[in-house]
Parts: sequence; C-alpha cells; structure tokens
Amino acid sequence: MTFAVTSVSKVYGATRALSSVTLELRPGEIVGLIGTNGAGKSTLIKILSGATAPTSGTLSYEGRPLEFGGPLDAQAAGVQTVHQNIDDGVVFGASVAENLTLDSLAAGGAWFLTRARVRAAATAVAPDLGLPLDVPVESLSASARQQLLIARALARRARLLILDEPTSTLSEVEADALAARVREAVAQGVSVLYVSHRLAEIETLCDRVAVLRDGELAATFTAPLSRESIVAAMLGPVAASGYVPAASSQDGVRDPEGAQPPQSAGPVPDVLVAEGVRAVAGRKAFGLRVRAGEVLGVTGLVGAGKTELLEQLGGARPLLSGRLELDGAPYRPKDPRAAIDSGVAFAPEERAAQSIVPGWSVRAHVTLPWLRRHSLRSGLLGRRSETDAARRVIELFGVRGPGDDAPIEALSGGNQQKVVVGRWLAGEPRLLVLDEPFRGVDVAARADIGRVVRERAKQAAVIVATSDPQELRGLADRVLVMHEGTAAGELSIAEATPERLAALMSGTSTEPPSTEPPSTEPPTTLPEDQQHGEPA
Amino acid sequence: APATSAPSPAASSAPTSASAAPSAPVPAKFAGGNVRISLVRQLSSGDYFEQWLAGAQAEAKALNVRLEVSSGDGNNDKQALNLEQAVTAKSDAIIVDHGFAQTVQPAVKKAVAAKIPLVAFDVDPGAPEAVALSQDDHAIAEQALGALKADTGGSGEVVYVYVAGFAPLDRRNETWEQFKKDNPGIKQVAQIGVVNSSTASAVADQAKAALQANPGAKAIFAPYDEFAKGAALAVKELGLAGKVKIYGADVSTADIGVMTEPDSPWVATSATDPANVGRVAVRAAALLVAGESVDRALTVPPSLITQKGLRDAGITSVEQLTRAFPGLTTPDVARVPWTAS
Amino acid sequence: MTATTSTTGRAAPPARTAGSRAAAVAYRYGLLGVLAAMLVLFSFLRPAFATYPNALVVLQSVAVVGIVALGVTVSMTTGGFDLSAGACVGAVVMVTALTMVRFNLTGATAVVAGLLTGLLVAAVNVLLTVVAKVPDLVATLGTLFLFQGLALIVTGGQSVAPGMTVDGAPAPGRYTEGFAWLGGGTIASVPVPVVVFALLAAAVYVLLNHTRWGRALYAIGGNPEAARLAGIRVARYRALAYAVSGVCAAVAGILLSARLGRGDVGAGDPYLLQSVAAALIGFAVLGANRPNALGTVVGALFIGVMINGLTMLNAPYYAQTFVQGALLVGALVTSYTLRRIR
Amino acid sequence: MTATTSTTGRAAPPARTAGSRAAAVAYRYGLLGVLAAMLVLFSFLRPAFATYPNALVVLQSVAVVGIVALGVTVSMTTGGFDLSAGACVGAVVMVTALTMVRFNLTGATAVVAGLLTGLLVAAVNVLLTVVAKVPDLVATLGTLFLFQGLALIVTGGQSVAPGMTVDGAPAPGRYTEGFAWLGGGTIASVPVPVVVFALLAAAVYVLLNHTRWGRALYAIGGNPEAARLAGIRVARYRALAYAVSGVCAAVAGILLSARLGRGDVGAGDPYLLQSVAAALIGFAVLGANRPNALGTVVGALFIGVMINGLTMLNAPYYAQTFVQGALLVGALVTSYTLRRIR
Ligand SMILES: Nc1ncnc2c1ncn2[C@@H]1O[C@H](COP(=O)(O)OP(=O)(O)OP(=O)(O)O)[C@@H](O)[C@H]1O
Ligand SMILES: Nc1ncnc2c1ncn2[C@@H]1O[C@H](COP(=O)(O)OP(=O)(O)OP(=O)(O)O)[C@@H](O)[C@H]1O
Ligand SMILES: [Mg+2]
Ligand SMILES: [Mg+2]
Repeated sequence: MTFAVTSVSKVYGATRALSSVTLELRPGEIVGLIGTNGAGKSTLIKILSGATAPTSGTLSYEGRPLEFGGPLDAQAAGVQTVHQNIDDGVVFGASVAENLTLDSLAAGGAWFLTRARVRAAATAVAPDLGLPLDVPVESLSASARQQLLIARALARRARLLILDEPTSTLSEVEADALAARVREAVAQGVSVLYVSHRLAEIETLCDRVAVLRDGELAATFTAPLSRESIVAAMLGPVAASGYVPAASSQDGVRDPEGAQPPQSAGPVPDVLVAEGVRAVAGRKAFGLRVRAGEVLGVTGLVGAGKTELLEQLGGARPLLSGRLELDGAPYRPKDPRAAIDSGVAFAPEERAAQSIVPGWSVRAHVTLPWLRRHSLRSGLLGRRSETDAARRVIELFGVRGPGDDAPIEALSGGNQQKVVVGRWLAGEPRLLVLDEPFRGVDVAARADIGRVVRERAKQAAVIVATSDPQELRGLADRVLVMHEGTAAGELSIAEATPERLAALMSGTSTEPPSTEPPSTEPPTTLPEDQQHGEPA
Repeated sequence: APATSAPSPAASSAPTSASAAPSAPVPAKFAGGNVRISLVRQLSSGDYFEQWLAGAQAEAKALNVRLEVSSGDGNNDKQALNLEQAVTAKSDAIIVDHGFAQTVQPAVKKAVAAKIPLVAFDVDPGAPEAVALSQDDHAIAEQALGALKADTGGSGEVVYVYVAGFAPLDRRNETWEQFKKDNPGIKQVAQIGVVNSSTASAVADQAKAALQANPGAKAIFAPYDEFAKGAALAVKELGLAGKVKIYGADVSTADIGVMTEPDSPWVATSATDPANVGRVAVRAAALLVAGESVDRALTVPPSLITQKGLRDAGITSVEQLTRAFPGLTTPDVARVPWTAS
Repeated sequence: MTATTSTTGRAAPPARTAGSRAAAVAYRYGLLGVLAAMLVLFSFLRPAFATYPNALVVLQSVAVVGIVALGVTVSMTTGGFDLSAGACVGAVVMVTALTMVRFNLTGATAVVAGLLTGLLVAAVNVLLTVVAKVPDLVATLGTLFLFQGLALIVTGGQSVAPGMTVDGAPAPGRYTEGFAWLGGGTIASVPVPVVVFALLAAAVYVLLNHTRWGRALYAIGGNPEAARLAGIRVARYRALAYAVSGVCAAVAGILLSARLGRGDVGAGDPYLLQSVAAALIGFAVLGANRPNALGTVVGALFIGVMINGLTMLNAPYYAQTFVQGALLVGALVTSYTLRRIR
Repeated sequence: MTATTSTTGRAAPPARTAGSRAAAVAYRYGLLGVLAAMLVLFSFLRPAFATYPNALVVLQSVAVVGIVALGVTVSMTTGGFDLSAGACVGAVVMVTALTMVRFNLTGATAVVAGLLTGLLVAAVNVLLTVVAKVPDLVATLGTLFLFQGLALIVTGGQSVAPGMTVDGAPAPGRYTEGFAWLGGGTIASVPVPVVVFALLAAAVYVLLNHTRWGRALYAIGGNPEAARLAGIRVARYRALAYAVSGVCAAVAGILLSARLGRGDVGAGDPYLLQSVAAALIGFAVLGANRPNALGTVVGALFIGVMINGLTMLNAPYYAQTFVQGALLVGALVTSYTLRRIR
C-alpha cells in the first residue's frame, strides 16, 4: 500500500531540477513537501502524477514498479493530483455541476443526460460542498474553484492524493475546512502528499515532512515538527546562518526585528488619500491614506473585497465612489496605463490569468509595462536596456532559473511570482499596490520581496493585500482589515494581535467608531495614535 | 460563370476559304511538332469552358500543336500575369480566352511587341495585329426572344435573370432592353440573378421566391445556361410545369438532359457549340503561326435549339446535337488549308 | 490562527433593475426577435410570403446549408473548425454523380459512396489535426484544397451529367428515380431535404445537449487539458466531431446532388461561408455564446428568410448582400452589446 | 536577511541528441526547405522557370496576395481575425475605379479615396469588435457582407470600366497614366507592386518584431488581461491592428485596380482565402508558431511558386488545386510533427 520514489532525477536542459530523490508515501499518512522556490517540488509532483517522465529513477507501488505514460496512467494507479494552477483543471463555459461530474463522462454509464441527472450526480460527488450547482464555473471565486477540484479528486477514490499549494488561494477558514477534509481522506487509508509554503499548516497537518533543497532531499522530519529545523534544512547551512526566519515569531503579526515604522521626524506628506471609496457597490464607504515610506497592509477573509479595492486604486476597474488624491492632486485613473503614468504600479492577484503571457521570456515580462522607456529614439526596442532591466530584477529578487532569455514557464511558480511582482519596482513608482504578492513564494523569498519593498517604501508608499495577515509581519506599518466589502477597522502594527485581527476579520468586533464615520463625509483613517477599540 | 468579354468588333463572319480537301502542304514547323500555343483563360470550370477546352485540345492534336493551358480561375490579374508569362516563355502563338479588355490589353501589347501572334476570344485585344474571335451574343438573345415571342404571342409577365458585369450577359441584356421596347405587351415582373460556383441552385431559390410573389408569370428569360437550369429546377419544384416556360442560352450535354426531361419547362435555347468555338480559336492561331492571312474579326453564329427538336431527333448529347444541327459546326471559319475537315 | 467564524458564502445575486432585466431578455431573444420582426414585415408587405408553400420554399432553400452548418457546429464544439465542409459537399456531389452516371450503379450505392466520401474527408481531417497535431484552421484549409482538387481530378474538371461523353462513348447511367426523390420528393407534402434537415437538427440537438458525448465535446472545447485529465479520450471525441461534420456535409452533398440532378463542379463552394455564418450567428441565440444546434438552425433560417423575403420584395440582387450584411451586423451588435449590459 | 543564492546567469543551451537536433532544424527550416526544393525541381524541369523575368512574374503574382496577407497577419497578432480583408480589396478596387472613371478625378485622389475606404472598413471592424465586443470572426464576417454589398451598390452591381454608360451618357473619366503605372510600371526593372510588397513586408516585420507597438500587439494576443494590467491600452492596439489590416488591404486594392484597369465586381473575393492561407502557413516558418511577417512572406511565396511552377509544367488546372492541397498538407504535417518531436 506504499508508494515509493526511488533515486528519481530530472534534468531540464542545464537545470538539475531533481537529483536522486528517494521518498516513501505510506497509507494513512500526510507527508508535507516543502522547499524554497525552485527546489523541485512541482517537478516531483509532475513525475508522480505522470505529467513528465523522470530522467532516471523509478516509481513503485507495493514494490511493483510503475511506468506512467501520462497523467491517465497515474490516475489509474490511484494517484490524484490537484495542481497549483487551478484554472488548468476546470472547464470554463460549463456549469459547476458539469465540472463536478466531468470524470463520469469518461466512466461510461447512462448516455442520455438531463439537468436533473447531472445535478444528482454532482451532489453525489460532493454532498456538502455548498456551491451553487447551476452557475457557470467562471463565476466562482478562485478558492471555490479549488474546493471544487479537491472534491473531485477525493471522489475519485484516490490512493495517493497530491495537493500542490492547495491553500495558496484559500483563507484560513477555508484552509481549516480543507484540512478536515484531508484528514477524513487519510482516515480511510489514503496517502497524502501536501505542498505548501505555509509552515504553520505543515506543522499542524503533517505526519512527516520532506524538505527539498536544490533538487535534493535535504532532510525528512517526523512529527512533532520543529519549525526552526525545517527552515534550516530548507535554506541550507549557508543561508540559514544569516537568516532569522520570520516564521519563528509565534505571536501574530508583531515582529521584534522586522518592521521599523518610519520614525517620522516632521510631518510626512500623504502619497495616497482615498475618501468615500467602496470595495463593493452598495457596501459602506470608507477612507484610507498612505504616507511616503509607509507600508499599509490590507487583510481580510477571501471575498472581503481586497482585490476590488486594490484594482480601483490601480486603475484596473472603475472607481465605484468617492475620490482619490495622489501627492495632493486628484487622481482618477481610467485604466492601468493612466495609473502607471501617474506613478502607481499595480501587481494583480492571479499570476497565470493576469500577469503571464504564455511563451514569453522573463525579459519580455519584466519590460512589458515599461516599453516606452526601453524604446530607442528610432522607435525600436533597445535589446540592451531590456536585458539590463531583466537582470536587475533577477538579481534584486534572487530569481532562480535559466535566466532572462528563457520562457517564463521554465521558472518555478514562486520564481515566476518574483518576476511579475519585481517588474513593478523597475519603474520607481510613487505608490506600489501589490495584491497577494507572496502567493506561492517561499519564506526566504518572501523576506527578499519584503526587504526590497521596504527599501522602496523609503521613497514610495506601498499597499499590500493578503488574506494571510502573518505575511504582513515585518513588512507593514499599519493594517487595514476588511470585512464583507468594507473596512472593518485599522490597526497599527503594534496593535495587530491575532485576537484583534481575528475579531475584525470575522466581523465580530465592535467596530471602532472612528473608522465607521457617519455616512456623508467619511474622514480618512485616523493616525495610528488615535486608534483604539478592543476586540470582543 | 458566363462567357465574358468587352464588346468585340461587330464585323460579320467571313470564311477564309470554301473548299473541303487539304489544299496546301503541311508547314515544316507543324510537321516537326514544335509549335507551342499558349491558351490563357479567364475561367476554366463549368461545362461551357470544359467543352471549349476539349474542342481546342482536339484541334491542337489534329494540327500537331502543343497547347499550354493556364487559367485565371476568375482572378483577372492572374490571367494578365499568365499572359505576360506566356510572352516571357516565347510561345509561338497565344489564345486569350475571355477576360477584360482593360486588364489584358497591356499584356497583349507586350505580345504584339514580341511579335507573337494572338487570337482573342470574346475580349477586345485592342491591337490591330491580333485576331478577335467572338460569338454573336446579340443574335443569341434575339433567337431566344424570338421563340419567347412566338410562344407568348408577344404579351405576358416575364421573370428575367441577369447579373451585370459579365460582357456577354451585358450584350444579351442590350437585346432584352430593346426587345421590351419593341414589345410593350411583355412585362418584366421580377429580375433575379446570382453568379457563384453554385449558380444553378442559388438561382433556383431566388426564382422560387419570384414565382411565388408573381403567380401570373408565364415565362422566364434566362440567357445563360446555369440560370436556365436553376429556373427549370424552381419551376419543377413548385409544380408549375406547363404554366411557366423558360427561354435560355448556351448548350451542353447536361443542358440537353434538363431540356428533354419529361415536363421540362425549358423549351428553347440559343447557342453556339463551345467545342466548335475552341476549335476555331486554335485553327486561327495555327494559321497565324504558319503566316497565313486570317480575318482580323471572326464571328461564330448561333443556332436556336428547341425542346421539340431535341426530343424529335432523340438527341441526348452535344455530339449528337452537332450531327443533327450542322449549323453548329463552322468548318469554314478559319479553315486550315493543310488539313481535311 | 486568526479568524474563526466562517464567511465563505457568496454574496446574494445582485438585485436587478427592470432595465437590466429587459436587456437580458433582449440578449437571449434578440436574434429571435429580429427574425420574428422580419417574418411579420415580409408578410405584411407581400402576402404571398406568409403562405404554407412559401414557407416550404424557404425551408428547402435553408435545408442544405443548415445541414452543413449543423456539422460545422459540432466541429466547433471541441474548439475545432471545419473549413473543409464546403469542399466535402462538392466532393460528395461529384462522387454520387459518378457512381450513378459513369459507373451505372444504383442510387443506394451512390448514397453509400457519398457517405464514405464524407467519412474520408473526416479521416483526413482527423489525421491532420488529431494525429499530426496541425492546428485545425490550417489543417482543414489543406483538406479543403485537397478535396476540391480531388473532386476536379476524378472527373478531369468536367461536370458529370447523364449522357456525358466518357472516352468517346456516352456515359451509361443516369440519376435513378429513388435518388432524385431525395432532392425533389416530398413526405406528406414536405420536401425530403426539409425532413432530413429537421431530423438531423433534432439529432444534433440531443447529441450536444443531452448525451454524455455532447457534454464531453463541450468539455474538450472548454478546456482540453482538464478534459483529458478527467479521462475523456480527447482524440476520439475530436475525431467524432469531425466525423459528424463529415457525415453532415455528405448528407448535404447527397441532397444537393439529387436536387441538381448532376455532378456540378464547384457546387459545394458557396456552402462553407454560409454554413459558418449560420453557425456563428447561432452563438448569439438564447444567450448560448457557444456553438449550439438550436442557434445554428435559427441562424440558417435567419439567412434563408432574409434572402427569400428580399427577393420577393424585388430588391435588386446587388442590394441583397448589403442588406444581409447590415441585418447580420445589427443582430450581432444588439446581442453582444446587450450581453455586456446584463 | 539573506536570501537564496542567486543563479542569474543564462543557462547553457541544453545538450541535445543529434536526432532531436535534426528534428528541431527540420521544424525551423522545414517549410523553407520544401520551398527551396520546389524551386530547384521546377528550374530543373523547366529552364524557363529559373529566369529573371519569370522570377519577376512570380513575385508580381504574389505581391497583391502578400500585401493583404501582411495585414491579416497583423490583425491576427492580437488574437483577432480579419475576414473582411478580401471584401475590403474589392471595395477599394471599385472606389478607385469610380473616382477616376465616373467622377473624372485624378489618380492621386483615387489613391486617397482607396486608402480612406480601407480605413472605413477598419473603423467598422473596430466599432464591432472593440466597441460592441462582437467576437472577431463573426464581426468581420458581417463586415465582409457589408462591404461586398456596398461595392455592388455604389455601382448598381456593374463593373466600372472606362466608357461605361452612366445615366445614359458615357462615363467621363478614365484610368490615369500615373495610376496605371502603379500596376504596370517598374522601378529599376522591378514591377511597382513587387517594390511596394517588399517595402511593406519590411515595415511590418520591423513593426512586429522590433517596436513597442509590435510587442504590445503580441502581448494582447498572448493574454489580453495581462496586457491590460501591464498598462497596454488594449482597445487602441486592437484598433491599430485592424487599421493596419485595412490599410494593407487598401494598398493591395489600389495595386490590383491599377493592374486590372477597371473596377471589377468581385475582384477582391479570391484574396481572402489565399491571404489567410499565406498567413497561416507562415506560422510554421522558423518555428515561430504565431503570426509573423517573415512567415507570411514565405507563405505567400510558397503558394505563388507552387502555382507558377505547376502552370509552367502544364499541369491541368484541375490537378493544381489538388497538388496545392497535397503540398500544403505535406509541409504542415512535416512542420508540426517535427515540432512535437523536438
Ligand atoms: N519546463 C522547464 N524547463 C526548464 N526548467 C524547468 C522547467 N520546469 C521547471 N524547471 C526548473 O526546475 C527547477 C525546479 O522547479 P519546480 O517547479 O519543481 O520548483 P518548485 O519547488 O515547485 O518551486 P515553487 O515553490 O516556486 O513552485 C527550477 O529551477 C525551474 O527553473
Ligand atoms: N468571480 C466572482 N463572481 C462574483 N462575485 C465575486 C467573484 N469573486 C468575488 N466575488 C465577490 O466579490 C466580493 C469581493 O471579492 P474579492 O475577490 O475582491 O475579495 P478578496 O478580499 O480580494 O479575496 P481574495 O482573497 O479571493 O482575493 C465578495 O463579495 C465576493 O463574493
Ligand atoms: Mg511549484
Ligand atoms: Mg483578492
């Protein structure tokens, strides 16, 4: 009943993505797979799921060797995989019920289908999913789509369930629900291979942890797990010595060594002032302001309206209400170009759908927003200046991969993320708006991005949205918490204890009156020293 | 598609000689089989063009000439380029089969400049050195309309099928306009027409609509065989056989089949034999290569073919038709003295 | 670690204003509305339009195009595109004519030969797109040329008509009565092509909307990789789609051949553009926004009614193309603009 | 806070086996190889083929199609598809002819009128696709009918030739010498259309491969949402693409009109399929796998050389279509099959 990976190596051109990895996956066990970006996690998963063949080494089940000609062979052998890029798994244009029953189309059975039959079959696949069955799947949020995929994989009676960063788009609550589901499956004797960059999750969920480093199996740990040793194994001896893992602080967002909120000597001017804005039409209006050199974190559950808010600031969607001011001047971008030209850089949330142009090189991705700057006087593009810009981003963020000329798909997920976030820093923006910049990024790289962002924040204002408030540790000066499409409150980093955050995020807090202004003329958020209000 | 060209010199036909036996020795060039004649066509698909080509090829074989065929396939620029290429390749003679005067004339000039003899069928070559061969479209329309007038007594509602822009149709249209003036009893109640690669079935659909809208129509004047076939299909499908008669133009084996079907509404067509025209074109070109004199304007006259005539003689193909109507073969137009005909 | 209460439920669907409801209705029924308006207008201007015989005329003029369009629709469901449909019609016309006229075989043999030709076209398409992985548009463009050429070659570029000369002698056969009935006959006063069109439309509708295979076809069109990972044999279904398209084109070719009574070179050519137009117009019917059988039928009717009505109104032929274009554009703009408002 | 060690240098080109190297080479150069082989074969069989005058004839026969195809290529870069290109050529031919023949204006006016017509077609396409958000294929299909119809209407369905009858009197004007020179003239013995084609090909190549506008166009084709969020004004660039396509079609129409010497109804019709074929064949050139200027030029040459060579070999016209199809299919299968092996 055991899946075994024996001496598996994988070479992509000059890159050794995996070298001689050996791992056993036993029934009823959850094995965490972690490693820095580009360590080879996705590669190992692709091999296990039959998407690519190993360069050398073997797979076996109960001692019998497995040869996967393709993903279907792997599925037939009981290996079910939910890939990192969820949109690869759903069929747009079809309803949720149809997506849930996709497997039954191939399985045979009744050839005449009615809507009722499809609904019934869908309910059988996922009795307690709680998603509307008849809406088209593209109207679901990313997390709902992911839940759909996981439900499907579980329904397929997996022997080995592989989840590649399943929680990167999920909120904590949803992640907990997922964890319960995974435990259920494990109780029935399924093996689970679980990839995540969230160490807390790994710690609570996994029985064993395999750490990959530079394509090698650096170590395996058995529960009870210690974060320090895991991180040390992940980062390796050289890096670990100089690195204070942010994850080691256990107490919410506050980080003793991280953020030093700028000790404003004189009055620092506001870069962005927003008044009377709304994240979702019909919800309460609110305001916010960010100063130069300041990082404002925006957090809230999935669907709280963070993305809507940030997209309005970045010109990606029209402003619903209120007014914006940038450096004292009115600011109302009609599209992202206008925002960029005003000095606002907006890195959107969904990498594959919103940032990646398939087949393009890293270099072309870096320069896409700044093409005019890379044009020579003749109107032609300057290859030199493009290459330089790309190499700067690669260097600044420690992007690991085959270089600036390679297609971006040859980079690991986290490294792709560094490129598409990092390119926005090339423009020296006044305001940097980042939506979920740490999705799929390992702890070390997160620290890298955080460091660069903080450095930037010396001249510019930064807004970072994330549904995981821990990611704001060491980065944000203030935290704006959103709930159901409006601001639930604002905390200075010092006040942002887990309890208060939880209360605000879930809407159980008695709102601080100051952030709930009487409707007509909403003042902007108060300075930190006036913030008060105790969570329930 | 219909035959197309600019107006050709309206000179009457004049046979070059009148005897039947070979009256001259075969020129050396022809005996050696080294004569290359380029046939540059505007179009090549369709019965008319196929039969035309078959006739031309048969004549070329008889004369021991190599016929190099190219077609513009409806793209007139391509036809002009093919013509230029024939000049570049130094053919012994060139036959231009249809086309637009303005488009082919620049290339014709090049041929003349290169001293390559040229025969132009149904297109004005615009150069006095070239021979212009044409079929008499006005006569074709007159013959068909004569039959129409005789059958209707010169009055009644008529559906007319016409598409402008195709020279032979335009010429036939001139006759129709004149005919309407001369016969005020004839009333044109609808004008329809489509030309594409499936002309017959498209015209059938239109004719059905027109006949539904005009139940009083007695006759359809369709001076192009694809039009006539479409109209016949429409009449048949509406069950109006006996009520509506069709007067057409051109003829092919398939047309004969449609005309002689039981209850066929297509009662008369006026036509030249396309194969014969193809033969005449090759003969004229061969004469030019041999340095013989040829009239600068040759015309092939049409004959009226009636349903009754076809049925009475039991004719089912163009071959039988030409035997039964010797007028369709015109051996005296551009007779080649060194062959028997 | 932080939040505890769950708020994962989606927000309730936004309440709609009466205006946006109307827009949504117009989007769903826009094209049908324009079609209905045309019918009323034409009937009003020309009473002869709104008669049963004329309805049959319209339907018959639509039948062949509609059948080809149904096949094209199926090929589109998987994200493919069958540019070779018109060429297939043409090839089938030639093959059926040759079978009866030149080889003097029965009408039934001709039907079988025609269907086999359709499957042959489909097989070439499948080889190119599924096996050799050539993109659909280019591959079927190649097939188009190939079969257009083949139809010409088998007859030496000539039309095939009874009595034609083959190697000096007249061809022995002719169109059989039974075969001709397929084009000109009626069943309970309805022309056979219309009956065939109706049956095929129903079959394709059921296939696409109510069978596993239809679902699988749409799934492949939506996300081929996801479909493959769900165990759907993508290659087989894409082959199925092309086979259906080929068979539909073959049926259309057989009916056309029967109607023409001869094998006409180039007879199939106009059917590509018209059938693609019908299928594409169909996207906008009932808000489907994807290839669908019902929409295709409506699209074909739309074109047929338009041409018939305009001809009855005695509109000159050269104005018809323009009016067709204007109506098409109008219908599309209405549909897609309203869709956005919704 | 230190980080992972960075390995930013470019990776060495991956070591390949000889076999896969060969396949990769064949994939990149496959179509060029077939083209070269055709050239050698035709020259061998027909010495007249490999002459300078004949090369000019081939190039000239390719020029008009090639120019249309360049425009279609640009429209394809953004993921669009300009089905109206052929109709635009036809409309421009009519408009230029009318300007000179009917309104007795100068050749320069005719050129301007032609270009404006091209921009008008582009404007309609932009209104439909960018403003009304109608999908490209259907929208440009509508435009196709619209302008095909318009070209017929302005002349009452007649061709426009010098000396034609207008309202009972002969038309006053004729093609000017200067205008005719555009079609029949030469520059240093090279025909004007060939020169124009070469210049436009170079311009489109530079535009697409070496300017920020080209980069933006490809970005939109690759992922429109990512392009928008990266600050590219998608609507403007899509309009630009259609404008370039319209202008290319207009230039082609002007040259064609000058070559024809008259406004020919339906003159533009054959150019749609051929230009699309050239652009699509171009996808496979040099392994680009996307619309590209160089590939389109090669695609147009491929078709031109093939047709010319076959005509010179005296292949019957009905065999040419088939051979064309077979060669096209062969080239595509080679290219795409080898691509997979790579
Ligand atoms: N298709 C490919 N071509 C070339 N190199 C590749 C390809 N796919 C992955 N690699 C390389 O293999 C290495 C391992 O990548 P992999 O995707 O397995 O990392 P990962 O551990 O999943 O990282 P992440 O946490 O960022 O997703 C990386 O250096 C990456 O650049
Ligand atoms: N695809 C969708 N269709 C309809 N409503 C949606 C969709 N996605 C989100 N919403 C709704 O929009 C509101 C805000 O969503 P938004 O994506 O901005 O939240 P978020 O806080 O950014 O969460 P996430 O972490 O998922 O980005 C919620 O009310 C949610 O229900
Ligand atoms: Mg990964
Ligand atoms: Mg979000």
